[in-house]
Amino acid sequence: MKEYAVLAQDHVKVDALEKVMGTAKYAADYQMPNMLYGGVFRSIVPHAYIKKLDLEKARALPGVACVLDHTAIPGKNRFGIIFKDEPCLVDDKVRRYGDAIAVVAAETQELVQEALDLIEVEYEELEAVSTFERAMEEDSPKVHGDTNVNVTKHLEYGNVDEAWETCDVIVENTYSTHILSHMFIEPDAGLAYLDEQGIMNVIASTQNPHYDRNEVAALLGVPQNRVRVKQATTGGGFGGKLDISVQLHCALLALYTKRPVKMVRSRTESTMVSSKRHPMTMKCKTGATKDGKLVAVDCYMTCDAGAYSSYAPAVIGRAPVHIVGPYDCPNVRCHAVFAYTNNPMCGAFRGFGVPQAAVCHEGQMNALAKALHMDPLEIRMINAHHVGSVIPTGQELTESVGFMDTLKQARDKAAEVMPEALERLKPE
Amino acid sequence: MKRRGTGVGCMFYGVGNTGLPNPAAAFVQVLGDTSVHVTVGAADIGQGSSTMAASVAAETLGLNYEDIHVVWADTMYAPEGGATSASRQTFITGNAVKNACTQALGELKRTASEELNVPEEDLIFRDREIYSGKDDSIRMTYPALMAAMGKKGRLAVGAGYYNPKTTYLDPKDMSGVPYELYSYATCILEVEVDTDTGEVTLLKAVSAHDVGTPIGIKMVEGQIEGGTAMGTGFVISEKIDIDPKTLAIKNPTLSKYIIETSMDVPVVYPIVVSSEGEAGPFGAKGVGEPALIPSIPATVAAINDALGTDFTSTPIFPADIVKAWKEREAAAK
Amino acid sequence: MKPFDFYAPSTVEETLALLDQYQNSVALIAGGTDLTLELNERKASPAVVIDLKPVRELDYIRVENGRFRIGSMTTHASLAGNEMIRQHVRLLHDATRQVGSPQIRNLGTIGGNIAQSSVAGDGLAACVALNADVTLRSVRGERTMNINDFLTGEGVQKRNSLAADELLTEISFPVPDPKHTATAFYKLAKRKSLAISVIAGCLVVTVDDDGICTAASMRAGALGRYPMRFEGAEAYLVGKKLTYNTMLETLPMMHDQVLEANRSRPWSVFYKKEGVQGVFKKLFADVLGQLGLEEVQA
Amino acid sequence: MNKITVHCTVNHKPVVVETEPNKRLLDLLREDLGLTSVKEGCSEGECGACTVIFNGDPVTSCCMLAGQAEGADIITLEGISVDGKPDLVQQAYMESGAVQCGFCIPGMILVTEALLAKNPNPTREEAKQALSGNLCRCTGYTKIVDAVLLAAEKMRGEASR
Repeated sequence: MKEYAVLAQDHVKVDALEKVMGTAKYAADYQMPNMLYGGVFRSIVPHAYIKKLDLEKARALPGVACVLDHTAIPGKNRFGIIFKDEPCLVDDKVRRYGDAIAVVAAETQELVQEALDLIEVEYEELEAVSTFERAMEEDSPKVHGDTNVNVTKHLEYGNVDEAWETCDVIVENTYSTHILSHMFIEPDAGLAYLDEQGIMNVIASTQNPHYDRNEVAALLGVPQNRVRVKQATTGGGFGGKLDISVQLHCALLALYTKRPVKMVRSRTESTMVSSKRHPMTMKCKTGATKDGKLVAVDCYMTCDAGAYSSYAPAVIGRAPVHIVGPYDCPNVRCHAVFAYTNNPMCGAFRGFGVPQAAVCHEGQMNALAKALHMDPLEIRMINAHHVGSVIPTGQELTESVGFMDTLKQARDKAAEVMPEALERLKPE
Repeated sequence: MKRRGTGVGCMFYGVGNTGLPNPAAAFVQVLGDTSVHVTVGAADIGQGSSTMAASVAAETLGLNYEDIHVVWADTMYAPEGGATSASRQTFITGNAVKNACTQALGELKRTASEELNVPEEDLIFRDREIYSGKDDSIRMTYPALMAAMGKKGRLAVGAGYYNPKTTYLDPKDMSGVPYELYSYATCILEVEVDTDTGEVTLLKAVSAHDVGTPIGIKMVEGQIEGGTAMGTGFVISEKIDIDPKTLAIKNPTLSKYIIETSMDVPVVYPIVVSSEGEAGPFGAKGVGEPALIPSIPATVAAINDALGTDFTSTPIFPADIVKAWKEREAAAK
Repeated sequence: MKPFDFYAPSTVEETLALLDQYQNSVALIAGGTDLTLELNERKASPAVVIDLKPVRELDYIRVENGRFRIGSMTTHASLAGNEMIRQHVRLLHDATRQVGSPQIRNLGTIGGNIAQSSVAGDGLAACVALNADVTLRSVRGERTMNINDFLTGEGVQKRNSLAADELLTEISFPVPDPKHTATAFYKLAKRKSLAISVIAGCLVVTVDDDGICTAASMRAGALGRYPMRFEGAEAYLVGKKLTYNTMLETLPMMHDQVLEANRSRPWSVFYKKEGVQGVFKKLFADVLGQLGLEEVQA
Repeated sequence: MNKITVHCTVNHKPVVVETEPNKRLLDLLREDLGLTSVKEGCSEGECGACTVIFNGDPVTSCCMLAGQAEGADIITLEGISVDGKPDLVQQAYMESGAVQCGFCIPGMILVTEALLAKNPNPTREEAKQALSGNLCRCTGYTKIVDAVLLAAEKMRGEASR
């Protein structure tokens, strides 16, 4: 590594001082004069038409500034990072437990709760689609439009079907990973207000302020330069604060009340409606020569993506590219199908499908090592990416491929700090 | 009975969005007193993108880290930063900052060249000084340079952006260039499994990460340590439970969704590996997500090694372990 | 949080008078680690909340006439940090030092834990295994009863004997004879701190000079509404020379009993019935080591 | 509902505040007193972000009612710094790279202060124990434990001077 004047050493992070002093302002810490509190009335059924929605009792409660449903939205009522398939407030049907149906702004948080308790709704319940398998059946209810297929991808490289003949060993396994939550320690929060120039200001806990700005502008039907989104100090995200949380609801309430509106989600609400990690099933067949050289990988990948797309198209685009792992393999196929269901929405979560893919490709490497009586580190070294490797999209890697060094340095460090553990890896 | 096991987990990770444009931009101005404003769109969620921006700006401009003030993630002032996702901000916003600083350096170099009588290409900007790479006795301080800039009515400003060199992927077979660069990692992890209760104790984890050039060593280590905690928890304790009727999340609280405490995490030995490349700013790559990934398969493998099982699904909870061990014992008989 | 009036009396007398006055509409804060959350989630809406923290006379740990006497407002942290408890009642020491978190242990009290009578109360399970007595007071007078009877009583909250006007003031049990009695606790949980017990294993055994078991108390919290008693296993051990192998012979009984009691919970019964054996193996090894009878790795 | 008047010491200054009893100590500190370093992460005493030092001991302020502050000595992160500058513990957190998103940091620092007041020379294991009621999702705790040990070292250095 080159000698740097500033890099590759340790400086106190630019935000460390305000964070250790307790002065860093997270979204919930903002207070403004004349500020209202906001809250969301949410569905407690997973799939239903709304037959009746009665907001009048809530509106009549003293101290309630406004109660709004989808009819109040001046602009677009569909958002989403890739596909615009999620409503700000439900207008056609409920697609998951926790869908936002109405929003309330009131003088105190306690009043918000009381107003929410006064909202009455009648549902016409539909069969809820709760598994990938059911989603793919012809007679299943459709969560969006006329198919439950959210996205499919197909990666094809080399000639997988012909490659099996040249393999000395083939391992075949089905891997599945589960649905997880980011559990950032700061629950989602934000506030919105119209400034003296009539610009809608949103201060929020977010990973994605420019995207937020564009969605707020679309919701309100105003130019993007009439909306300002400022990221508050954000208490972790891990992908869970890439989607819209309170930004749209706060802005809508601020628009109608002409007062600042703050929303702070409870832990429960935050976890309930923010995105989750995609659970995946990967049926994978991997072949190698007796020397441990990978010859072919064929994987069929399915996923229940939940009620809305969120980052599913990004996850399904990334996972197949990474399905072999950091190894050379001349023949690869990966077919992936993600489906809509009425389950919690899955989205971006640290790794975008690569953690799931890694459970599969590393499981297969270990299975090969076992079948060939090889050290799991050795089989990885034999196949490791290097400058000049070609990945299954046909891209040649031309620089900065430090994989072998990670293998060697990890092995050497393990020899130093956990020699018995390292010894255990050797084949019997 | 307590049994120990070791697992290996490796990964590679394409930095930035997959086969899609995902640019980010930065603005920079070196002020008259040599302090600097850098403005980026990138949201800093604690991972350190703003610190990264300050570091890259200081390195590029030849100033000190302390000279840089970063404004971030305010759409009123900051240009598009794209999402803080896909481990992309060090690579993409980092390059944007570097490009913006390089633009600002244009006038700085012209002025220094005039003042020192040294060709622009021979000038070195480092540690608040400007000197000739051929004869380092020919030098001037940054304040002197800024004073000269002021006299000549020149401003050191720059706007830069960067979009990774990728292609759209072919819808037929996904061929193309999905990412401009890749990060790599290897984790070796040891666990102790109690076959009677299914409890898993995470002992030690060595996790080596190729980050190209580390922007800050402790920042990279912090990602690896935190990622290892999240990755091991992925396998042994975390899971969203869904009510089969309402499809509501049954455990949305921190008492019921089990993330690791200070008593649960393994001892982590982070290793910062560097590699040579031109794509990232000074060769830097992302580590945010790579930090998480290898410990997941490593934990699965370590449990399998301890028990002689073949778990292929996550999570692996104590009940699964006890069940698998009983089956294994029954089969052995 | 729904509105309520707040009182913070500083003596037992004042507290009892308030309880007498407000009866069913009162909620007592013995630590707040449960009640405050219930109030905040609007799950509880008492008209009156009484904070017991200022009632200092209920915060004590002392030994009198061969019995430990523990005031109900003694925190988990005080119990865990008490040297006499650590030396003589490892069970209670180990149970209280693993409750929740350091912060929760600084707030939560043993009296609160017992009065709450929650399924996974570790302090409660330990006191049950110790066969403790509890003292309840009201303006009507004072009564002391065995904790088992306390738990099966039909009081105001249906979960124990406490009447609407009563205050749990003391927990007491005999000081175990260190030469002949050993106690042990094992918390099986989903993580190593901030954890709710999946199984809270409690064991008290007494042996004579020849190592013959003269008494055994085998309990486990979180396996049923109240800490489960393994009576068959206890009876099996009494009269036998205490060895690891003898103790292991009780495991099938425990397995069957947990299976029987948890049949209605098919998703958890497998782990509970297997886990309880793992937990008790550790407890057996622990007490045998303490008594100097046998060194076992479990 | 009758209002209550709470008399206590907050960050070394006497405070008298009239408030509603149906409020948590957390709300009293954040809303009535504007001490927003006290964070709400879980509302159930689980994450430790709302930790304050209460009569010398760390407690989770979401588990206490406002009225329980009567007569108490309470320290929040705002009461730690010295003349607006970070104290040794805060400096140690900055230097150790212990701060990522920062949401858990107020609780972590207060627990560290309480620990070091009682045990100026903790082992790594004791530091982990002390922090075991504070959840952090970013750091994996390593650098936070490093910070505790560094702070202890700094404080011992200062004491021996």
